[in-house]
Amino acid sequence: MTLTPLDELFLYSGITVLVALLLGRRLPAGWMVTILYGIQLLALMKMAPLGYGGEPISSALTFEVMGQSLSWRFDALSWYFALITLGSALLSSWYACGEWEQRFRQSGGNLWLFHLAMTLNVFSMLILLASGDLLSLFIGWELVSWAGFLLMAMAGGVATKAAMRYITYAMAGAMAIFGGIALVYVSAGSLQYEAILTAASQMSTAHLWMLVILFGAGFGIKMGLMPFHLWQAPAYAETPGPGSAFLGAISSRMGLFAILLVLVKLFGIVNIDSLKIPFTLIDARDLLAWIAVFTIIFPTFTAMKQNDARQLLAWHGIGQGGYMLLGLVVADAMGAAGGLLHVFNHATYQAALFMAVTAVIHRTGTADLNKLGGLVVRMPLTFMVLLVGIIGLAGLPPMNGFVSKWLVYRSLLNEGMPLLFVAAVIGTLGTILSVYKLIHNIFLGQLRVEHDNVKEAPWSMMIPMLILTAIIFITGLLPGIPLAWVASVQQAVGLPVPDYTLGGVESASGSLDMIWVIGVLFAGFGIGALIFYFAGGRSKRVHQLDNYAGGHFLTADVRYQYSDNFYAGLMHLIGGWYRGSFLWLEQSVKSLVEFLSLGMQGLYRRANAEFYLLSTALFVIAWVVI
Amino acid sequence: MAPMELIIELILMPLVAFVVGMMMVLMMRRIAAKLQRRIGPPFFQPLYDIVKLHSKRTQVSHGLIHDIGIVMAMGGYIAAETLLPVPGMTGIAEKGGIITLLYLMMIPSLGLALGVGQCANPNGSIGIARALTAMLAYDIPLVIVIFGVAYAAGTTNLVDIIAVQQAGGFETWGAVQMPVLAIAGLIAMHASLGKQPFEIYIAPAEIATGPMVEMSGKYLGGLFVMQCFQLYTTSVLYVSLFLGGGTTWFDFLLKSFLVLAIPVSIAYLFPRYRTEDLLRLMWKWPVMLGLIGVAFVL
Amino acid sequence: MSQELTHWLDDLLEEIEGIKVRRKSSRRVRADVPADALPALLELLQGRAGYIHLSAISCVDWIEDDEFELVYHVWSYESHSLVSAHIRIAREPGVYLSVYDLYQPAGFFERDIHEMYGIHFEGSPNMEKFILTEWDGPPPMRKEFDSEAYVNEHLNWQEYNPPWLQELIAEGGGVIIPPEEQRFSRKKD
Amino acid sequence: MNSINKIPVIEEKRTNPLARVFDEFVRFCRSRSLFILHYCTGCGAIELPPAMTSRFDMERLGIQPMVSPRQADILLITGYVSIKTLKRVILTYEQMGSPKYVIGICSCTVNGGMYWQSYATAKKLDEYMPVDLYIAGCMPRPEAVLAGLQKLMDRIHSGEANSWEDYFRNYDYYLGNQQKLFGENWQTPTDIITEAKHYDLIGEGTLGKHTQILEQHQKPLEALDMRLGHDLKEPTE
Repeated sequence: MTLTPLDELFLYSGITVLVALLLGRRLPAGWMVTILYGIQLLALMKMAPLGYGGEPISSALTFEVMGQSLSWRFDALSWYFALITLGSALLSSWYACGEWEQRFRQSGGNLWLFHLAMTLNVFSMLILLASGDLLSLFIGWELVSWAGFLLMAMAGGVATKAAMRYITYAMAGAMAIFGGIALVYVSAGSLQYEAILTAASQMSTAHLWMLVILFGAGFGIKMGLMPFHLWQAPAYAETPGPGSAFLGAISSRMGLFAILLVLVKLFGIVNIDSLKIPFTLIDARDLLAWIAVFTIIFPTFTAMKQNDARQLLAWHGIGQGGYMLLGLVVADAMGAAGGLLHVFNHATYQAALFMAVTAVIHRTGTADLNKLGGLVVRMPLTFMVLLVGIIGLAGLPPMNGFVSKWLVYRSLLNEGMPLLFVAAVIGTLGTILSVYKLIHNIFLGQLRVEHDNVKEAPWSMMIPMLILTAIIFITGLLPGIPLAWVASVQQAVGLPVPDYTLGGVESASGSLDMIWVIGVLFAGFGIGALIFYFAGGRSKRVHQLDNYAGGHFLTADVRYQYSDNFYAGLMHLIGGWYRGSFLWLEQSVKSLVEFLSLGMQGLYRRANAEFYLLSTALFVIAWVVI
Repeated sequence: MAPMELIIELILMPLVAFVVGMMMVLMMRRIAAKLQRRIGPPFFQPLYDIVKLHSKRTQVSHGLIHDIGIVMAMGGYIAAETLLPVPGMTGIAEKGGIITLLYLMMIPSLGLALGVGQCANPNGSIGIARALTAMLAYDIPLVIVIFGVAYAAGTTNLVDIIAVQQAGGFETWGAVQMPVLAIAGLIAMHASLGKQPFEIYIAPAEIATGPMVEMSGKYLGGLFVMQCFQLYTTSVLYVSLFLGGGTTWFDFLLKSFLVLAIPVSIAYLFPRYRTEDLLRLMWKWPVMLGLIGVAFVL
Repeated sequence: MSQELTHWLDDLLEEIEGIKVRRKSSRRVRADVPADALPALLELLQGRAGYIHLSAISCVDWIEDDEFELVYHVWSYESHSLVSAHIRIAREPGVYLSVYDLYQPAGFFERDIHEMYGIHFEGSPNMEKFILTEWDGPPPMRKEFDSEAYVNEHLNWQEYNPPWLQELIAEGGGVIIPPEEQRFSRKKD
Repeated sequence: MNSINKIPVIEEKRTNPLARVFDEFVRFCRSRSLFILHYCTGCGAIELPPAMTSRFDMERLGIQPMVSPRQADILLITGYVSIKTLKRVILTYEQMGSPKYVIGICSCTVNGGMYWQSYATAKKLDEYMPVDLYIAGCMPRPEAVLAGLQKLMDRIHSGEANSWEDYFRNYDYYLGNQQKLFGENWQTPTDIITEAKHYDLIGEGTLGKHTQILEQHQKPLEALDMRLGHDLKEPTE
C-alpha cells in the first residue's frame, strides 16, 4: 500500500496527537507540537496543486460498513479549509509556546489537556474536511464536536458551563444531521456524493425542504447561525487564549464547509432556489440569505454592548460568519468568491485579534474594557496588531477584510438585493463602532497608574501575531493570492468563478484593484506626513495630565477616561431593543425539557439525573426539529 | 493613459480639491454670516486660518498616534480625491469605484478617531463616540441611495455613472431620473457634513468641540485642511451621482457650490439635535425615501 | 387658620426656658434664646411643629459686645412660616454645637461660617476649607480683619490714569470722587 | 507702569529677501486669523456677544470664538480675577499654543477695579502672565473691544506682540508672583521650563530662585514615551 499525500497528512496529524498525549506533560511539548503542525502544513503543501485546480487526491484508507463504503479524499475545498486550519493551529500553538505556557501552568492550567485538545481538534477537522461521503462526514462532524468541547471545557467553571451548553446544541445539531442523512439514504439509496448529486435533481419539493431544514439547522448550529448562536460567544471567550484564537479563526467555519458541501455542492443552489415558501414571495435561498443577514446584524450589535474584550470578539466571530453565508447564498461569481475569501480573511484577523487581546490579558491580567486604557505607549506592537486586525474586521481598506466584503457588496448590488445590501452595510457600520470601542478602551485614552510598568508582549507571542499582521496586509494588497485558491474551490463546488487579478477583480460593471487603491492611499499618507511634519512647527510631547479639563488641575489619581456606556446616545435609542428574546426562547425550551425530564426521572427513578436530562433534551430537540 | 499624465492627474486632483474646498469653506462661512446679517470673513480667510495654524510656534502632541492620526486624516482624503473624477481627469476612479470610495472616506475618520483617542481627553472620546454614532445614522440612507444609483447605472464605476447621466443631457441626470433618491441623498449628505442641526460631535458648548479639544497648532490646521476636503468630496460626490458630474469646469464647480449651498443654508437656521433624535430622524425619513426610490429603480 | 397655628406655636415655644418671641409679621417669628437652649428649640420646631427645612444659618460679628450672633432660619412647609432663632455666643473661644444631627444641611452652613468667622462647631462632620481653598489668612469676615490693609500688604496695585483720561478730566468730564467722599482712603500717607 | 513697555521687542528679520516676504506673509496671516478663548470671569463677558454678532461682527476681522485653550490664540479675560480663578487662568494660558496673546478687558484686570480692596481678587493681571493689551472700562463697549482687538492685530502684524515669549524668557518672575499668592507648592500640570528648553526659548530670567523651589517638589511630568518595555526592570511581585 502506498501512502498518498493525504495519508501522509493524516499520519503526521495522528503523530501530533500521540505526541501531545504521551509527551504533553513535559515542557517542550508546545514546541514539539508546533513543529509537528509545521510538518503537517508542509504535507499539505505537497497537495498545493489542489489550490490551483488540481485533481482530488484520495486516501488509501477505505472501509465497508453496512454496505456503505467509507472513503476520504481531498479536493480544492478541503485543501482551502485545511490550509486555514493548519495555519491557525500552527500560529496559535506557536503563540502558546514560551511565556504564555509557563504562566498558564503556574496559574494551575492543564497544559497537557490543552495541547491534546488542540491536536485532537486539528486531527478531527482534517478528517471532517477529507470526508468522501456523508457517513464519513458525520463521523468527522462528531469528532469535531467533541474535540471542540474538550478545548472549550478545559478551563473549568464558567467555561465548562458554556461548553455544556455548546455540546447540548451540538448534539441537537448532530441529531438533525443524522436525520438528514437517513432521509438522503432513503431517497438516494446511497451516501456517496455522486449518487446524491444525481438524486438531488429528482427529489420532491417536500423532500428537499426537509433536507435543507435538517442540514441547514444541523450545520448552522456549528456556525452559530441565528437563532442557534447563543452558545458560541461564551464558549469561545472562555477558552484559554491561544485556544480561543484557534477556535475563533476556524472552528465554526466547519459548519460553513459542511453547508457548502451538502447544500451548495450536492443539492445545488438552483434546486434550493426553487423551494418557494407558500403565500410569501421568498424561497429557501432567500430564507438562508435573511438568516445570514440577521446573523450579521444581531450578534454585531450584541458585541457592541460587551464589556469584555474576548466576548466582544467572539460575538463578532458569529456576525462575520453571516457575511460568508450571505456571499455563498447569493452564489454568483463575486458573492461566492467574497464569502469564501472571507473565511480566509476572517481566520487571519480573528486569530490576530484574539492573540492581541490575550497578550493584553497576559500583561495586565484583565480583559475588562473598563479597567484598561492608554496601553499604546506600553504595548505599541500589540496595538499595531490589534489595529490591523480591527481594520480587517471592520472591512476598511487597506486590509484584507475589505476585499471580501467588497465582493459580497458587489454581488448584492449586481443581483439587485437592496435590503440585504443595506443590512450587510449596517453590520459593517456596527462593527466599526464596536471595534473602535475595543481599541479605544484598551489602548487609547489615559494610562492607568497600575499599568505604568506594563511591558510589551514577549517575542514568543509577538512573532505569530506579526506574521498574521503581515498576512492580513499582504492579502489585502494582493488579494489575487487567496482568490486563486478560492477560484479553484468555486470550480470544485460548481459555482461560477470571477475574473480575478493579482490586485483584485476585473468586471465590466466596476472592478477593484487593491494595488492601486493601497498605493494611492499610502501616497496620500506620505503627502499628509510631509505637510504635517514639514509645513508645521515643532511640537512637544506632553504628559497625559497636561490636558484640557476646563481649567481643572488633573492629578494621577483622577480617572480621566471615557469608557463605560461608550455609545450612550445610540443606546438611548436602541438600548430598549435588546430584549434578550433568544435567551428567552432558549430558556423556555430548556424549561420544557426540564419539565419533561422530571417526568422521565419520576418514571425511571434514576440517580444519574444529569445524564438523562441531557439525553432527553437532545431527543426532544431533535424531535422538535424533525 | 500615459503614466506621466496619470501622475500629473494624481497630483492635480487633490490640489484642486483643496483649493476648491477652501472656497467652499469660505462660502459656508459667508452664507452663515449673511443669514445672521453679518458681513462675514474676507475672501482669503480659510487660507489665513490654515497658514496661521501651521505657523504656530508651540503645540502639544500626546504621542505618536496623535501625530499619525492627523496624517491619516489628511492623507486618507488626499487619496480619496483621486478616486473622484472631475472634468478631464479620472485619476484611478476606474480601479476602485464608488464602494471603495465610500470606505476610503472612512479612513480619515478612523485616523482622527485614533489620534483623538490618544489625547486621553474624555471630551474627545465622547466626540468620537458621537461621530461614529452619527456615521451609523447617515450612512444607512447614504448606502441605500448609492445602491439605487449604482443599480440604475448598472455599474459601480463613477466614470461610467457620470457618462450614463451625461448621455442624454438634462433628462438623464440622476436627480431627474430618480428624484426621490436625490432628496434622500441630500438629507444624508447634509448629516454627513456634520453641520447644524446634526453637529452632535462638535457641540462646542457641551463637549468643547469634541474631537478637536486637544488639537493645537498644526494639528488643528490638519483638521482644517481635512474639512476643506470633506466639503469638496461630499458635494462632488453628490454632483457625480445625481447632477451628471461636469462636462466643463465651469458647470462642474457651479453645481458643486450650489449643491453645498443647500444644506449650508438650512444648517444655520437650526439648533442642534440630540444624538438619539438624529438617529431617529435619519433612520426614518431618508431611509424611507431611499427605499421608495430604490423600489422605483428596481 | 394661620392664626390658630401661630397661637399653637406660641404655646409650644413657651416650653423653652428664657425664650423671647417676637412676631415680625404673620409669617415670620423671631425667637431669641440662650445659646444652650437652641438645640432644644430646634428639636421642638422640627419634631413637633413641622419646621423641617433649615434654610440658612447666618452669623453676625458684634465686635463691641465681643459676641457672635448666630441665626438659624427654619421653615415650615405646612404653615408656610419662618422661625429665626437667634443666639449669642462669646467671640472667644468661638465654639458652638453643631446641629448637623438635626438638620443635615447645617454641615455646609457651619463649614462656611467656620471658614468666614472662625467659629468652631463641635460635631460638625467637616470643618475643612470650603470656598476659600486658596486662603490661609485669618477668617476674612471677622470685623477685626482689615481687608484693605491685607490687600496693601499682599498685593500690588497700579494706578490707571492714561493721558486720554487726564485730558477728559481737564475738560471737565469724567467722574471724580473727592477724597473726603471716599469711604476708605487707600493712601493713608 | 505699563507692563508691555518692559518687554523688549526682539527683532528677528532674516536677511534672505524671500524669507522676509515669507515671514511678512506669516505675520499677516497670524494677524488676520485670531481665535479667541473668552475666559468669562466677570461682567465684561456680556459685551462680547454684541461684538461677535450682527452689529459689530468680529468675523470680518478674522476673529472667531473657540472653546478649548489648545485652539485659541487670544485669551480674553473679561472681568475680575479672583485668586481661585487666577490658578485656572494661568493653567489655561499655559495650555495655549504660542504665539498667544492676553487681553485684559474691564478695569478689574488692570487694578482690581471696584474690587480694589477685596482680599480675594488679584489686582494686576500682568504680574502673573504677560498681558498684551488692557481694554479699560467698566465695562468697555463693543467698539472699545474691537478697537483694542484691531490694535492687537496691528501689533501682531508689525511683530511687536511677542509678549508670550516673555513668559518663557522671564518665567522666574511670573512664577515668583504666582508662588507669592498660591504658596510654594504651586505647580500646574504643564511644564514651562522643559517647554522653554524644547522650543529654544530659554532666556536669562527663565530660571531663578523661584524655579528652583518649583523643581524641588515638582512631580515628574515627562511624556509617556512609547516603549517596547524590554529594558524595564522586572515589576516587583
